[in-house]
Amino acid sequence: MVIHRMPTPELLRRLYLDMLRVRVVEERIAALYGEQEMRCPVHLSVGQEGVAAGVSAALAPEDYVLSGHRAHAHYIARGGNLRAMLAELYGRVTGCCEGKGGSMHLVDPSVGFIGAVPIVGSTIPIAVGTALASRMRGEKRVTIAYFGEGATEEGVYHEAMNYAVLRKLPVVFICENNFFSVYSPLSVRQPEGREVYRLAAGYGLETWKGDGNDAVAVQERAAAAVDKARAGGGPTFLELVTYRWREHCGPNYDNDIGYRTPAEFEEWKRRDPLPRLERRLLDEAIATRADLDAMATQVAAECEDAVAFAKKSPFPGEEKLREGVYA
Amino acid sequence: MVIHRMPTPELLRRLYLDMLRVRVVEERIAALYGEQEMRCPVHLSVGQEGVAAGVSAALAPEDYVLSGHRAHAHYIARGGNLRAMLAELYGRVTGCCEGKGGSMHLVDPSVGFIGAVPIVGSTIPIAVGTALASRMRGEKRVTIAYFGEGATEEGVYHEAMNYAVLRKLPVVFICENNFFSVYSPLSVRQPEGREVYRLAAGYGLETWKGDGNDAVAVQERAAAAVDKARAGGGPTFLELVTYRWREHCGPNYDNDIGYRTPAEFEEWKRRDPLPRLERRLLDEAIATRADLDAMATQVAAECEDAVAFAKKSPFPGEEKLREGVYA
Amino acid sequence: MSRTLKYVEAIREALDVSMAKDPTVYLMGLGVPDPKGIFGSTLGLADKYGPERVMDMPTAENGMTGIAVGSALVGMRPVMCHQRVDFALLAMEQIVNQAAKWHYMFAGKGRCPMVIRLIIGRGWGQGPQHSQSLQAWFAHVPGLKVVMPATPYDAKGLMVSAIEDDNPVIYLEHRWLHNTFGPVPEDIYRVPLGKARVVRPGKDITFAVVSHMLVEALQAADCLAQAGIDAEVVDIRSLRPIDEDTILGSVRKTGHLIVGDTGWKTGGFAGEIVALAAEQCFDRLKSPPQRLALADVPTPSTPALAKLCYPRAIDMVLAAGAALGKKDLVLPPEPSTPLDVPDSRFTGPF
Amino acid sequence: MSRTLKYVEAIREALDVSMAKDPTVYLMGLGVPDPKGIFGSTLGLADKYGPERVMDMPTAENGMTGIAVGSALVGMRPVMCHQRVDFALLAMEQIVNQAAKWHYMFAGKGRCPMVIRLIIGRGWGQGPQHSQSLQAWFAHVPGLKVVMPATPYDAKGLMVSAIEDDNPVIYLEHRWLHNTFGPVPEDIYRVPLGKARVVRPGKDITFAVVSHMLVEALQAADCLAQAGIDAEVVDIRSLRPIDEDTILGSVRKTGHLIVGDTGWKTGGFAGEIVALAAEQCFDRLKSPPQRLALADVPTPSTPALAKLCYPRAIDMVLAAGAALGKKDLVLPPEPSTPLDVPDSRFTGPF
Ligand SMILES: Cc1ncc(C[n+]2csc(CCOP(=O)(O)OP(=O)(O)O)c2C)c(N)n1
Ligand SMILES: Cc1ncc(C[n+]2csc(CCOP(=O)(O)OP(=O)(O)O)c2C)c(N)n1
Ligand SMILES: [Mg+2]
Ligand SMILES: [Mg+2]
Repeated sequence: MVIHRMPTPELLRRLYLDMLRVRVVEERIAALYGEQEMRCPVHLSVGQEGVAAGVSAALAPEDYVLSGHRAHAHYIARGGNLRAMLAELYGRVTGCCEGKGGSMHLVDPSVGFIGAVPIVGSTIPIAVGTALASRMRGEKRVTIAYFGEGATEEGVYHEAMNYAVLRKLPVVFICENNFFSVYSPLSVRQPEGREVYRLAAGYGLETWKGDGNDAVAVQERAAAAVDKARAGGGPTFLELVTYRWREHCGPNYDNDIGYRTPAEFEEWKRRDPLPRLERRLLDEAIATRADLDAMATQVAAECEDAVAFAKKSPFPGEEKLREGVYA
Repeated sequence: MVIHRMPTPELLRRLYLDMLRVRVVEERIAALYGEQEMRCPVHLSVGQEGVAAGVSAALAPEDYVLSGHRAHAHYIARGGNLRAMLAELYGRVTGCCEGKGGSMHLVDPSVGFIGAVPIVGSTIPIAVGTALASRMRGEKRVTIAYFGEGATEEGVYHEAMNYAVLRKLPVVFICENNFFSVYSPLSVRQPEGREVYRLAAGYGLETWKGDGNDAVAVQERAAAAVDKARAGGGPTFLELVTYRWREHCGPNYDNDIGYRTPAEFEEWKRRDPLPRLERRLLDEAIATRADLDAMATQVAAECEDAVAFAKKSPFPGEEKLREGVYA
Repeated sequence: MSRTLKYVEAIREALDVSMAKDPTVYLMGLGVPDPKGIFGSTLGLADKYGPERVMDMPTAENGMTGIAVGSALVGMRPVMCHQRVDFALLAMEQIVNQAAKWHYMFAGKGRCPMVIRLIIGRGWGQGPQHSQSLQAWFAHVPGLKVVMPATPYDAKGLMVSAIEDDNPVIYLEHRWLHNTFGPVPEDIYRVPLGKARVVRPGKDITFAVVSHMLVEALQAADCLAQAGIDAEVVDIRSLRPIDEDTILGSVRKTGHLIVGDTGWKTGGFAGEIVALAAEQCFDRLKSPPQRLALADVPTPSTPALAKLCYPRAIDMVLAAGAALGKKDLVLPPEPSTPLDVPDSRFTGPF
Repeated sequence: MSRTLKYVEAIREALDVSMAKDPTVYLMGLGVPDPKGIFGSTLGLADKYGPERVMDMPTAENGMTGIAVGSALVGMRPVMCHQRVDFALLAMEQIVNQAAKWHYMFAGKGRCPMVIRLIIGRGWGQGPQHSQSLQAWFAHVPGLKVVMPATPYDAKGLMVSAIEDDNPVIYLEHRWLHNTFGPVPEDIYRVPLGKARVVRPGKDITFAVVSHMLVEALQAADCLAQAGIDAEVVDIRSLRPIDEDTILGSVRKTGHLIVGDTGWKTGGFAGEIVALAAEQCFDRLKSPPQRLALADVPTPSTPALAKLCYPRAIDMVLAAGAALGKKDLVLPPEPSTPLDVPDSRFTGPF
């Protein structure tokens, strides 16, 4: 049950700014990747910004977030340190993992971003575990588990869902359905017509399927789910349909290699989450063109600052190699 | 969609005989176990005979069967060699695994009993794999995957279900819900009120929940499912409610140790699948008391023969130890 | 004050004191609160600490291990239990990719203080899928700590240390040790992770052993003593990090090494000890080091074959004799109980 | 007729000829029929053999491995592929409890002829969860066969043998070998499982290596030759069953052993080789055997640290020098490409 509230102007501006920040950073990474200084795999979130922005805007500072290989947007929208992220991609000691993780391992405990790792599905039970801890300690925290529709094929997803529902844990499952697991379409992985959120509903929790490119709708649903979880109402599952624009891993477009059509891509480009909200901001006079320009300038500056910081940061020294295998 | 057919007298007699055979053998094992000559764990099927009898009567000779730790009933009702089973429990070289497996590893390829192993859930994907092979070869075989409700908590169950439905494979999932995984009740494992078969239905296949102690009903549903699978209609999931009478593992009763009540057990004893069918056989004059006595005598003789065979069989010689690690 | 306790009682005491002093410690595992209480090792704890801290779980090893990992990352100290190592094969991803690496790969921004109890089965026909002894796997993984307590004293002391440690600790219990007795202090105490123990000092030959092989080694040492051979028995206890000083110190002293392992020989943990000795004590070795380990087959169920899989005291005596070129040996008596049970009280089924 | 082919092309050819001759052979794995075709090794096969024999799959490693096992038990010959060993951690239960044991534990009444291709990642920041090299785990398990082809010739020949073998064969491919070239006969041929290969005969010291370490060992041997040291390079190739005769024969001849491994040192496969040598060639060893293996840490992503993890030719030269007490060594030149790529054509990301 969701009570529709009018989003505040602040919220709409925030959603836009967060999406813009993700977009700008990701596009910048794509542009710089060819320099071969970011020497790690990158799974870009371009096109999928709506989910991260909407969900992040629904969270309280104390909440936890876990993610997978495609985590940039989740980290950025959650307010993860941008310098530390870029430095991590550049393999520098100032990176969030001191260079040990690379793009696929983002972390920022200061904003409750507990971690992202690239083994598909593995952070789903881990997220449920942080929710269990919150419950055991009587805290009011909520955990977000971000994952792709591919991850719902892993057994561990099933195990984690069952337990979250069994114990009514404060966790919200955010499934970004972008139709592909690498280059494998849904048709070779899941029965046709069987919706991801419907299978999830079988576990006995509230589910919703919606447009992941509508950040406002995502925020509304995510907020309802988070509030419910915080109030002890247990987990919710949101399937958010979206589309990755660039190749599965790397900086390029790959609509030509044969696993999907340029037409499909163009169709999704038309559903770009950013212009959509931009129009609304302008139409409803929540922001002026000048405001938007200012945001663009701000975000570009943040991005350049982070890149510059990363590029001038030192690499970890040899002493770091053996450090920290054990706590 | 099931068309209700009147079961033939032959079928009813067969169901009774199969249940009786399981019951007699299992009780005999329980009685003999204290001699400490069967030196392996045994998970007895007493009380659960209805499922095995009903399902087995629905199968064609070429069909495949896979099972788990509680496999005696499945093996016996399928027509697995009784001498080889008992000899296996006695650790003899004449056992179906030459003593290498023990009670938890039953096999009889001559009747399509591909194997049973005690890692919970593991034969579910294996069963789906045999069905995939049948499909690839254009055969009309159906595979039965037997497992307990505990196994539906394993991720691998989920992975196997998804694939079976995706590929519409000729496999029938038989879930014996006896409420416990060892001594852990359903309440600590699955959300209250969420039925096993309903979660299964989410995968997009036909499901049915029924009384596992009604062998006739089980046979009817299993036959429909098997026929459907054989005709290319894909998998079916049957949840069959039943109850194990004796301890999880071993020969004794354990209703006193605290995980369930003697009253619950007594209630289930009243639902014993055998007297129920016995009454019907007598009421409908399908068998006389003398017929039933003859069956009892026959089964007792088979059982004693198997025990005697096992007891007088030799143990495997030392040369068997290193034999067969590789094919 | 020290009493004689069973190994499982020592574990239970360690869990009890740890839970009493630290509210973040909790237990989870299939059957942990059930009437059998993991072979007795958790009995009574559910009553004392309640179902929120002594938890049963669904039959879902990988997911539940991940859930324990998640809770640990935010400050809890789970003690997870899988009743057989074999079942934990389902949980390798969470143990090896996640628990073991989180601290390092996030440069210290996450830590995973948890204990994973894994029980090694043996005897009474456990068979190929209920008696694997996979310590070699865990000992290979940076980020894991691995212990195999062999006595009640160590069972308690290592459990307390494992729970207090800020890393994932694999705690491997041999089913045949569960009902062994030994002195256990009442108070809380710690046996440090990473330290081997010279259980029996000697000068002629080194037995470096893990887990239940300690029982065999001590019996072998007694027999050897009767033949005038003074064997030193080192209980490795901690497989990762490993106490090279103690183990190799003994090898340097005696010049002869026999490793006793409960796992398969080929590619097993015993090979690591032999390799360390060969690399680091090359000049001091007077005979080829030997490995006595589990037969390289899926362990069969029937007692007739299973008994051939496990190295025993007699094998250790013979190996020592071979190393030292001694022929007149005193062999241990044939055991009076069947070889597929730890003692005569054991009547199956698990 | 032999041509020069890439390692991945050699694999593809092996798959192709095997599928052409035996209709029970099929391929399964996430991405197997996709436009990248497992780094090129399956390209074109879906077109040729159709989607029923060249199958994609859900992201579900354990279940899909079990499904492949099931099909094998009734007569199919699946070639399963997981794009990283690390992902296969999810499938350990099916591989180790089931595939490896089915034949033995059912006394020959089931057999599991299947190949599991596992790719070992390295470089370009793959990081802690995409570059593990867990051959030690597989080599420890009775019932599995384990190969690590190091050349295109062996890639094809071992794949054909693996597919024809009636047992589960773990086929470990190093990502850095995928684009290496070598002569490959056009016809079908087999490289037997269980046989090592003396790649470069020599008399002074033995390099026993696996997988990509062959590249390093050959370079090291060249350098040593320039300093008058004649190194014998043995490509172990088959880790289980292991060719003790060839490997230990070389050690007996040279008296010096250096093992090169792509996996972690502690508890790793190199230790098994050292242990075998110490046990069986004790009297012939003239210097302590040495292990050159992956650094005992979760392999970090940044090239600045990753480069410190991998033993290289220079390390092998220095180790040989130490073993032989030789100081005036010729060291290999610093590589002209960065240390986190196999060659200059490699520009990431996987
Ligand atoms: C357990 C595991 N299997 C396979 C992979 C390889 N892999 C990396 S990303 C990815 C795609 C997963 O798809 P999805 O969850 O839908 O996420 P998306 O990439 O679409 O965002 C896969 C299969 C992996 N990292 N982990
Ligand atoms: C993977 C795994 N986890 C745990 C066990 C221990 N175990 C043996 S039987 C069993 C009960 C499983 O319950 P269910 O599937 O309902 O079968 P039932 O015993 O009730 O017939 C368990 C948990 C196991 N054998 N395998
Ligand atoms: Mg996707
Ligand atoms: Mg049950």
